[in-house]
Amino acid sequence: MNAITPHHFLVLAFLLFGVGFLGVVIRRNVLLVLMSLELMLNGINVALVAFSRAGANLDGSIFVFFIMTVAAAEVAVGLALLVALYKRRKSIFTEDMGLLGN
Amino acid sequence: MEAFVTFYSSNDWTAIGPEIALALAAMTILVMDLFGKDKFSGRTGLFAIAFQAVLLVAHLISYVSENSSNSYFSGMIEQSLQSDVMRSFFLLSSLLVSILAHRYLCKNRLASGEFHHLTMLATAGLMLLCQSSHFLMLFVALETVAICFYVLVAYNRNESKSLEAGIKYLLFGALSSSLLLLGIVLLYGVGANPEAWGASYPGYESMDPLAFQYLGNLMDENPDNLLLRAGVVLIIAGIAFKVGAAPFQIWVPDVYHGSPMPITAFLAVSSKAAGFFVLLNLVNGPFEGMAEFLLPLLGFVATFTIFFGNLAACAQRNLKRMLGLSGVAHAGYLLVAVMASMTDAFNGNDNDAVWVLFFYMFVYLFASFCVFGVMGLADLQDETEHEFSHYENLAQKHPWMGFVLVCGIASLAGIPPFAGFIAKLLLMTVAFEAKLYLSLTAMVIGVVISIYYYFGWIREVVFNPRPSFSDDEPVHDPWTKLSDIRLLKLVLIVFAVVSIVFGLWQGQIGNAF
Amino acid sequence: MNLDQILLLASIVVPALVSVLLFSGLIDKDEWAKQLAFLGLGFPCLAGIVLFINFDGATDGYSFEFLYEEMGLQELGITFHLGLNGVSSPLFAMAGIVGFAAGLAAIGSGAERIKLYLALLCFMQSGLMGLFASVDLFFYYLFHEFALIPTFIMIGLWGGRDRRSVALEITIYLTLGALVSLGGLVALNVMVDAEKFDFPTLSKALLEAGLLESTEAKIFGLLLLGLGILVALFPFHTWAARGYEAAPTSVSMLHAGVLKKFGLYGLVQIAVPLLPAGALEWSPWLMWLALGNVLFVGMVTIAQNNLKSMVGYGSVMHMGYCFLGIATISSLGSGSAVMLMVAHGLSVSLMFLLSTFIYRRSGTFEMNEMGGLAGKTPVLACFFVAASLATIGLPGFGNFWGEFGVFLSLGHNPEHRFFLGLAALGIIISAIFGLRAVARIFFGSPSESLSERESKTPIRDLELGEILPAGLILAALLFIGLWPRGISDRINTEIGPRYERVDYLGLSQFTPACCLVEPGGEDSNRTPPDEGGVPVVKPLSPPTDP
Amino acid sequence: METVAFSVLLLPLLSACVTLLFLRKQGNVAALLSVATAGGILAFSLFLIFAGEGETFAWEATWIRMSDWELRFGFLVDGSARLLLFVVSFVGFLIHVFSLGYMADDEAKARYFGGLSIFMFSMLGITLADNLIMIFVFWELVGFSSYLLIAHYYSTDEAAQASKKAFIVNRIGDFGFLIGIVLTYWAFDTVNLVEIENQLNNLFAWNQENPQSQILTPVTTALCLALACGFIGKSAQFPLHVWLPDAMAGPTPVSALIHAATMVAAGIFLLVRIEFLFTDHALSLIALLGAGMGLYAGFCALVQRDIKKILAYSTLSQLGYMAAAFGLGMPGLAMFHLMTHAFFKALMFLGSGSVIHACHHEQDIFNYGGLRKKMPITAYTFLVGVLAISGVCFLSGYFSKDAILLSAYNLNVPVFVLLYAGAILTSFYMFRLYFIAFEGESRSKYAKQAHENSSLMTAPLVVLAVLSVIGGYHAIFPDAIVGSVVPDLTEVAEMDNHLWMIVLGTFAWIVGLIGAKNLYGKVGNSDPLADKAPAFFALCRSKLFFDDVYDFYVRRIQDPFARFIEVMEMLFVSGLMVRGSAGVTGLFALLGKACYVGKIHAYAFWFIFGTLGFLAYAAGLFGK
Amino acid sequence: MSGPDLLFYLFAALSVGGGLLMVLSRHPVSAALFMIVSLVGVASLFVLLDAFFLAILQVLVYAGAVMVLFLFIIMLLDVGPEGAKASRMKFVSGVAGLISVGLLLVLLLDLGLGSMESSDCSADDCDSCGESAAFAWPEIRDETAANGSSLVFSPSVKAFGFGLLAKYMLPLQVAGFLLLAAMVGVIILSKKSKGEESGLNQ
Repeated sequence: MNAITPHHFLVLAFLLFGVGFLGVVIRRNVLLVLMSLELMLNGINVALVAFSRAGANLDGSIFVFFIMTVAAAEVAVGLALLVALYKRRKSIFTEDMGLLGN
Repeated sequence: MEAFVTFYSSNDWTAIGPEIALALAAMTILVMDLFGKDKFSGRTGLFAIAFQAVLLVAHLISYVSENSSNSYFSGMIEQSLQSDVMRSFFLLSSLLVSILAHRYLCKNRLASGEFHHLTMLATAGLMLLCQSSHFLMLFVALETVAICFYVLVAYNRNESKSLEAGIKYLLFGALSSSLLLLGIVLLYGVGANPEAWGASYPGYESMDPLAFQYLGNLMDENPDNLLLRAGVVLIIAGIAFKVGAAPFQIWVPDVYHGSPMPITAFLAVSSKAAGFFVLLNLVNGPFEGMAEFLLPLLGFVATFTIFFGNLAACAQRNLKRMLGLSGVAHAGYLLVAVMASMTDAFNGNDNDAVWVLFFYMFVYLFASFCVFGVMGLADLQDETEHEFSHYENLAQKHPWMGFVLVCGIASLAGIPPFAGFIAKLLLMTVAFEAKLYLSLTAMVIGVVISIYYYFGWIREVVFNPRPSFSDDEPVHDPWTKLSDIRLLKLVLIVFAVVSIVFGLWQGQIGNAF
Repeated sequence: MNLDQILLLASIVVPALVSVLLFSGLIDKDEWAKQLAFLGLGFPCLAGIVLFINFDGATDGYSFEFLYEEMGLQELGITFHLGLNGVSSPLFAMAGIVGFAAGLAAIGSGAERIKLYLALLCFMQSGLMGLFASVDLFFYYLFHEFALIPTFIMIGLWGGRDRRSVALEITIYLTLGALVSLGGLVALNVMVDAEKFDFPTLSKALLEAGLLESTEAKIFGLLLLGLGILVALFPFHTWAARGYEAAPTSVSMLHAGVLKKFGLYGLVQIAVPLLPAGALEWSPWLMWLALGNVLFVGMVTIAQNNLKSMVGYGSVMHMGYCFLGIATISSLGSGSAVMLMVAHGLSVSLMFLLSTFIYRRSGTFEMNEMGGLAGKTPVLACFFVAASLATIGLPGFGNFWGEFGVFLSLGHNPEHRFFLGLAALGIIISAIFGLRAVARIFFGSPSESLSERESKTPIRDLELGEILPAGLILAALLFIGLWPRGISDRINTEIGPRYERVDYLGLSQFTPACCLVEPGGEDSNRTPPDEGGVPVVKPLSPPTDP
Repeated sequence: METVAFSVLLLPLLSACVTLLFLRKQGNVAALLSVATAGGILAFSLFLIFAGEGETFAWEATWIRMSDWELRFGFLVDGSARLLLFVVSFVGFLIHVFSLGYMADDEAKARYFGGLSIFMFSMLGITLADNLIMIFVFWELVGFSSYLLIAHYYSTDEAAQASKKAFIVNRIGDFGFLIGIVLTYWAFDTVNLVEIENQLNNLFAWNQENPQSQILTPVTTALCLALACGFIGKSAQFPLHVWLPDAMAGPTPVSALIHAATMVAAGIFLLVRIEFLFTDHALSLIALLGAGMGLYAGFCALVQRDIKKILAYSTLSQLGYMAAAFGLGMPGLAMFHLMTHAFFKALMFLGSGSVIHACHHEQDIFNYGGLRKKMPITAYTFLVGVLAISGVCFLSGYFSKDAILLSAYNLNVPVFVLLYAGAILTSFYMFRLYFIAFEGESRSKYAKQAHENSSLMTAPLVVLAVLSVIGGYHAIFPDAIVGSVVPDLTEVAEMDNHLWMIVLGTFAWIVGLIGAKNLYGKVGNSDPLADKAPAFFALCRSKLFFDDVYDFYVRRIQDPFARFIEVMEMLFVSGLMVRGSAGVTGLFALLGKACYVGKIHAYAFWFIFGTLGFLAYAAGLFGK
Repeated sequence: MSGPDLLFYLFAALSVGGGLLMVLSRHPVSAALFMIVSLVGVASLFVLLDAFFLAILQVLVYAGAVMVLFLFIIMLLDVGPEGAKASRMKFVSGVAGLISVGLLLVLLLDLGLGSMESSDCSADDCDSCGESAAFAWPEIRDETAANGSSLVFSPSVKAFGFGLLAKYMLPLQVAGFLLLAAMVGVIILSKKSKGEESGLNQ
């Protein structure tokens, strides 16, 4: 693997991050917004691992570990919130979350 | 493996005694709830209040003795006098949050144990956050705080508004933390292998690429590396979300609006203060080499924040939103102090700007809790909709509460003889010495604009109410049951008095500047 | 700590204590509250007069100094430092007198919630006394704010028409001015890195290491803008008339009479002597704006029908003279400005007081609906005629000396003579509106509204309780008018040494008119002629720096 | 010496204070007190006049000291001051006595006499002052006291308006005076008259000694004209004369004292005091002004019906004579005429006062008639006054007036022509007044039942009549009084064609007498001149539209302009500047509020744009 | 182009494509499945980078636990596809989102590659400018070692363990508390309590 440089991984990471961001921006289903956030984190993970590999340094990989933990926790809380809200509103679409505003 | 003994050796758990104590107490509370009969009795709350009070006193005693800067846990955290001050700050504010929350929870019949559990965990996280000198530690602590806050904001789950606020806070929190994370990762990438990214640092192999110190040196070496710059601005963006600085301030009013009153106060005081302290640490630590690159950016952000917050607050009728926006404006003022601390006028160990920042944050804490405390006493049909009209003539109905509220507002507005004035004066002085004339102008104009809404509120509280023409049905008076608040009333009055005394006489504290 | 220092300190502390007592609600009877307020407001008056008399006219610098270091913020050089000098002691006494008169008016007025009213008044009074008594610039500003905030509250609570909006507007406007001037003070503090933040230290530091002229100009500009807003300099004057029209009497008296002098006091005491180069930079602008005060606002005043707003606009107009005097950048101008400040403070507060008395009798402020009041109330008529003539600047009242000094100082610099010509028109303008008011209110035949009002309740002349405050102020005015030395000597002791540099700079701008020389040369201050026989220009005395 | 001066000055002030403070209710006591004061003043000032043995005496004490401007409170009693002092105290005393009778049944006696005392105080102040600023101070004070006294009958709108007008018009004059003083101070570095004179003399001496290096004098025509503005305002010269006729709304003795004898003459006194400052241009200008005034006022007086107004206009014309005399460089003549004029004009005013008093405040001369039989003393003394003013030979008026005419004839012919025409007019309208008022038969019931007044009022008339007969022989006065005017008089006496002038003068008053006799010998209730020459009558009636012009200015220009300025302020300063900025702020506030739509997507866009901005900054798209 | 390169491109395409489809697919279930695809792609990229342990974690935690949780919630709430309502707004926001995200990517790439250019041109041998194949991945030794304050990269799980328990002890504990907080939060948010009756009836 000598034609592939960290830059390729960086570009790939940016692409994943961007795609996730796109999802956050355009999807109106909160579930999918959460998934897109996960996708962004995955992009970051890719970059992190690539860097740690390129720098022969383990800290990055360990960081990935923590990121996964945090992501899982966030998702759990988010889904719980979502369910609680769904019980009241019977909807998980963002345009229905307009109680707070102005 | 002997290679790791160095790491073990620096794990000194006593260094983070208060945090550990908080965590253990948090779990104790859970256990109490587990075996308690009635979940809604305030036992846990009282326990939490008492414990935190004791802890605060103990910590105050402890840190006044030693103030040397030293790092533990193989560079994860680094303690200094400043971080100790911040720790006491967080302890104090969480104590107050617990006091406010006690009445709130009893009134709304919400489970009290978990609330205090999460509050204390969040506080512990904040305390670690402000000591962390390693990006991994910073990230983990930040996320701990964030997760606790997600839950706390949505804590009043009988209210859809509260839940919605929780969702919003969670989504944007996650978004901003992923931005922060991307920034960290970029820094890590350059740090782990500088040559690959156009940077250079001799002997980088033996350095921890996530430690503040190494990254600081790296940036000093090559301040105009594009990837480093990208990482730095992304990290700043992530923190700007925490402190509610434009253009990432947009979530503030909604979340403040929906969340329970004590948590609004907690967000307004602790989370913002934490963000500012982290920012301060970063721009004076790792990002020091990039000061002249960051200053214009921060200047723009500060100006934009001040104007946006004040102007948007002028048009608000809902007091919680208005306070949120005024908090945004205050974030702008504090950013000016942060900028001042970066300039050449203030490099060195005894950084006056930093102490001015601390003074301002403490004053802000006192004033905010005066205001939020009194607001929390009002019982409206809808907890979240505080209108100006609800405060009509409060000064005549309950002179003491009116006094406290006016003191708080005036201190926020920075009117002498209240402490807020001194804080703003110091801020102006510092900004002058740092030659930040543009931001200073913005600040002055912002303060003048802010007088509009603050004074409008005071007018409602103090001046005669306008004649109410709807006399067919009696308007609901939210100030009827203020009987069962002995302790709270006392605390609030003490705060009001404190914010007056600081305005008139700073004594030794003043000499710190 | 001798008696005088105690008096000085007490004149600030006593009203504050009284106001705290009244706030705390320990006093339940209104009568006691009134007597307490009488004490709390009478004491500063007494102290002011005593200190004014005790003030040694020979020594320059500060007397009765009182210093407390441990306020905190020593890093910024801020200390609690009281004292009086030649400029501040007349103003201090004036503040005491006007405050006492305002207090008497308030006690006499049947305002509801009188206790709170008196408490706020006492608070304001302590701020006013402190403002003129403080040597430290920070406390000079802080006391000003102490006096300012009760103003807002009292306007908001006891004000007249649309008091809520007026209170809001005046609050925002004045806060802007206060903040800008605070910025100027902070700039001064930062730029001149003196170890203390009071007048003597600053001036010493500036003498040793002066600032760049551009810096001086910037700081002076800030101070001028901020203080100008607070004194209602021409484009920023609109708050004044509205505020005074809406405010209750005592507040208008204290604010227009005393509190407004804060800005001019700052200019005379701080800005001009400390930053003469900057002042020189700005003096043309200031001249024009002050001219706007005199002429523009003067014309507006002529057009007024409401007595109170006429008085308000008139006070704004006369501020223009003070500004002109200051703008001449000369000791004569500034000294006369101080004199005018004292006299104007007395006369304008007297005008407000009397307009309220008139209101109590005629039930309106509209001058068209009054008329022929003199027949019913001769004493009131006498007072009002005296007050308005004092405002017009009739000799025998203090205002005359101030205005005349200002005109005199304007005549010195040939470039200022243009302004002299225009500004002197003001004496005609003020005569027009002053005498019009007298004629409309008191002369002529009684208006039908007045007579039908009298048919209900007989209109009585001033009672003793009303004559007392008015007479007090009038006596002070007459004292200044008949024996101006009593004040001018005290002013000289401070203005003389403090303005050496200023005069030097100001004189160096032009060659004064040549003054002729007797060959006998019997008077000494002129040098004898040289052989060429060209008349000797009066030499510019260069400042004698220590 | 200065104690005497002080007591002269402070005595009236004291009595005024006492009156206004304590005697407001007891009018009679106040009256007596004030008359006694006048007597005291007379005594003291006579002492002051004669004790000085003729040479000037000055005394000073510092009054105010502001940086290096020092004003000293000082007295300067020289010849002209003595003259005026004599006139003021003497005539003032007589008029006080007269007032006792005239104001006997006035309810506001105290105010009246208090005002008189204040007036005496300030008038004496002008007389004794030794520097310009002091003169200015008392100058304003006489204006104030005249304001008070004109407004004595304040309940009548006429009085209210007249008092206001008098004060304001005087203020206009003082405006110039003030500027003149300031310029003088900076030109000479002092305002003391003596010092200024010394400086000027030194200067001229210097210029004569070495003509090669001339020093140009700091005195300019502008300077002395500015100072002369004070004179123009105070002694009601063109164009500020409009206030004097209206000022007749006050009580008649006040008109006699203030608006005929003393205050208006103070303007002339001022000119005489600063005479050394004047340049030739200024002098000739003043001469022309005065002469023109003499003629113009005559025409105006020709058609008046109000007896006091007629006298007022004649006062104007006589003041014009004095101004002309001064302008001809004969200040002594001016002072001399001032004195004689004070006598006969006071006499006539008091006479008119007694007539008015007798006729229940009826002032229209066409409602009088035949008063000579009813009140002979008044009539004859009045006749003496008429003869004197119209310059009948060997009466007081003859000497002063013909001296002026003669000098004008020799020095400046156009001035002479104007003055001579004025003289003819003077005798004409004076005799007109006399014939209409005192001859013929009574034309109103008041006039029918009129009767002679008490001796309190007639005694001053007699005294003044005697004086206006013999007052012209300056030899009879002690040199201490008229010493200052003698040089000019002798100079005139040495001029030629006296005889010619006697003829002309006699011709003048005889023409006037005959014209008045056969025009007004027997009149009805209407002015025969109106039927004979209506156009001329209307023209004179209109007083050349001066009042209309002023009225037009006030109504149509000043007030609308003031209102316009007020609107400008409403619109721009308080509207556009204050409200405008507030409005803009509010607009932005609404804008900021509108950002909070509450939609997650909209908020997400804030995040993405923020990130874009930050990254763009990092990429250096914003410069750097 | 050798095999690993091909693999890289394959897996990259897999992950990005999966992500894109997830973002664009209308039905949540299919979106979740696409998400799993992209996650697996990422995992295999980890394998390419010799981070075997992380790859395992990725598959277990993400593809396993998290996505199953997602799917479970989707089933629980049986959310259908996003309705076509507010389609215009959706379209506008979609376009705006595309544009802005495109800009974001352009900026990020510009920053990343810009740094690369500066790197090559800052290097001494300018012949290597342009072609970035000059990068040599450091060879890895299968042993756990620490170099100074930094840990040496190694694919072995042992290194992870040491790193976590030695150097990152404190963060590990904190993460534990983080999970505790999350758990408590989830419970408090979703369990029925007596307090809820008061809230439900509105």
